Amino acid sequence: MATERLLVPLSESPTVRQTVAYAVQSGLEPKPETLVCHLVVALPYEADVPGERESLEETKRLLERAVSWVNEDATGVDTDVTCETAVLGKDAYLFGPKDYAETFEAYAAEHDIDRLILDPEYNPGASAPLLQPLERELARTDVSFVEAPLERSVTHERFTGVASWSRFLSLFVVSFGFYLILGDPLYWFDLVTGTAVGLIVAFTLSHVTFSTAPTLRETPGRLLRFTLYVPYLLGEIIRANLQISLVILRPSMPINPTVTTLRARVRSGLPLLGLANSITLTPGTLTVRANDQRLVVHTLIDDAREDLFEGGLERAIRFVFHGRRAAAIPTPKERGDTEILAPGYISGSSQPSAGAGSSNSDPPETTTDGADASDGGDEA
Amino acid sequence: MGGRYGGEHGDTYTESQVILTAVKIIAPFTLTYGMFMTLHGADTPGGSFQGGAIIGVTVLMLAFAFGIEPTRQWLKNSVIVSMVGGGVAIFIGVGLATIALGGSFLEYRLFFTVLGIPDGTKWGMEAIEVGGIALIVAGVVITLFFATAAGFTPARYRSTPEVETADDEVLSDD
Amino acid sequence: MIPLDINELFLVGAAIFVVLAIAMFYRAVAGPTTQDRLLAVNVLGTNTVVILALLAAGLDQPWFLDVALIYALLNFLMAIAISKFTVERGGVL
Amino acid sequence: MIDTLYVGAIVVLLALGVFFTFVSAMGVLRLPDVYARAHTASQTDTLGAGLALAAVALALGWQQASVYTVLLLFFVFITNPTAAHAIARSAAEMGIEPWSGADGDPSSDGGAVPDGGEPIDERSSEPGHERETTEGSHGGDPR
Repeated sequence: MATERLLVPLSESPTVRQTVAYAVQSGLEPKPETLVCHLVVALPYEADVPGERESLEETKRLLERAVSWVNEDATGVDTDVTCETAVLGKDAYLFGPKDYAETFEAYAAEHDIDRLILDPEYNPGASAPLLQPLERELARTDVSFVEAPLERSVTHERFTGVASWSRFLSLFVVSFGFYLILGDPLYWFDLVTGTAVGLIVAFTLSHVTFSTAPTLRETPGRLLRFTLYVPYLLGEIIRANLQISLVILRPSMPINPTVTTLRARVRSGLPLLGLANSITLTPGTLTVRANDQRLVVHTLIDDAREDLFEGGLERAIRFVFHGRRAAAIPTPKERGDTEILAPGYISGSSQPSAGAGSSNSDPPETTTDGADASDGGDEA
Repeated sequence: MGGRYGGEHGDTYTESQVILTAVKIIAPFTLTYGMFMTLHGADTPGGSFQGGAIIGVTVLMLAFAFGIEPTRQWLKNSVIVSMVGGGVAIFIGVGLATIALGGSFLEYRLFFTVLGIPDGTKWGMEAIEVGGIALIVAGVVITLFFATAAGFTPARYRSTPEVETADDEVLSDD
Repeated sequence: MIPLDINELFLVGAAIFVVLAIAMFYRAVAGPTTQDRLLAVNVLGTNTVVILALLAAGLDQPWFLDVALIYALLNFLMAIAISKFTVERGGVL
Repeated sequence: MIDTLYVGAIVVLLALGVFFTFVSAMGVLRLPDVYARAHTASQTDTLGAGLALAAVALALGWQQASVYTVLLLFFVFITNPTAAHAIARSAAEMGIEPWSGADGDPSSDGGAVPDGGEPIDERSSEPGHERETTEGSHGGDPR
């Protein structure tokens, strides 16, 4: 009957409250003398975007709330319940599920954690579904973890939440507007059915489309800046297209394909899509992987590679999403966020069991380390 | 539950964020467009068959991007069944209504001549288009897809008994 | 100025696009990898969409555009579906 | 005058569209490996399609159909690079090496790509995976 120590990673999810409640309840079950709840928030790598301080503030608020929840749930219990809070990942870069799992493992080892309680809707800012891969990664570590057995029906409650109204409304407006563009805005039938369709679409997809709720403060500015971005992108596309056309139509076809990585300083989700698709749309560069901020880009000619390393598109994307202040960053080349990969990279990293690639597993390792080191120096 | 890509080397296989986000953005538009086409099936050559197909394809697209199992959880079986069932019910209902009004099956004209609804033909056809065809097509497309996908579900994703039997059949063949 | 019929122009454009699309069949057949074929079929699909749009303008049949939109959607779906399927060999699919 | 300009714009757009699609076709036929082909397939082709669609939209003028054309244009511009990314990613996941230019004739079909069918065979006959699946299915088997 010693001390029971629980690790509860928190995120702004619809089930975070229930997860905390379950953690306290299950922690009290073996009737320990003291129960220590380690409430941690793992911050995804957000680059040096202007909103970072705000997200840190939000994190603190979330932790405060969670502590109050624990105290609430632990009232009238003999056991001595204490809380420890921590923000993880400030000094490390959390990219994929593996990084999260390793961070939790390190924390658990350090604080002698008995169990990890996982929120079934755990989603720390990344837009990709993290839970299943995270579970798989955690299963590989020594940490024993439990997924809080909550009713999944809570997903329906999302629609009534205050935070969801903005998503619901904006998707309704988008859908309704699109419907009227397709149809005739003056015909009453289209207005009625358009409303119905907009409601259906907003109801079914509002939590699918928006991973973060749009806000009145930021979204209009982004849309405006996006309209400025489109002509720039078009210009880039046409310029690069002419370059590549000249190369392809020349009989000797002087191409020099290389695989490069680029650690882009944009948020995951929509900014990443924008950057990856812009890179792909610009001839000569093709995004092969974009799992996290680390893009693997295949470049066809040297000029295109130089353009990519100059980071014009990345800067433009940062301008679109965070305004002009965020756009003024050094080029990826200056930051040391670029790397030309040796041949054999692809089979070496993606197919560990393929045999052919196993001898080549070194280059990606060194690549990551080198980029990490220079990155860290840059931040400090 | 080690993933297939889970060696010591790489990260676990995750869905591509680019594809995921692109699908997220496109989905509302295709769904709206599908419903638009369905509702205007009677007066444009688009037809509600295509409309239903687009609605079904939207769900398929989400399933490809997010993974089959999460989508299956999101879209309950009962929803699909009620889609198809409701579609058939509306189709037959409109048909029988015209018989009840003293005509033959699906004789929309009677909505106008007997009940005096203006544009009766159009509304009758509309009902058939929306309910009868689009719902059925969308439901069948989704059902077929999930049924086919269930046959290939590997053991670790097994959740329901039906899936399990389908799984065994497929695997015992090889 | 020679009187130029825009509709004819679009039909000629559509014809050229058809020829270019046929060239894609070579890649679709020759391979050598699944992805090459998929790529070729994807380009073929994009060309088909353009051909449909050109025909819509050339033959003055605006409803071809509906078909083109659906075709574009299915083309996209096919690309992500097959590329996902080849990677996971039915794993998650 | 305006008419000539209008027709001229359409002709230019259409011609450019045809030109870029031609380049794209040449690229898909000539380039050495799947990644390089994806460059022209996704991008040059997107621009070609975009210009041709713009010509159509211009010709249709201010009516409902041109709205559809513009939608089609946007749709192609979003989906084409995504599809190319999906294809390139699947090629990378299957372990297809990019052609590095070190050997071989660029205009030959295979380039440095190992035999195309090989990765698939390797994957499906990969012992660990095979065992996992069969064990799983028979473990749950009541027989």
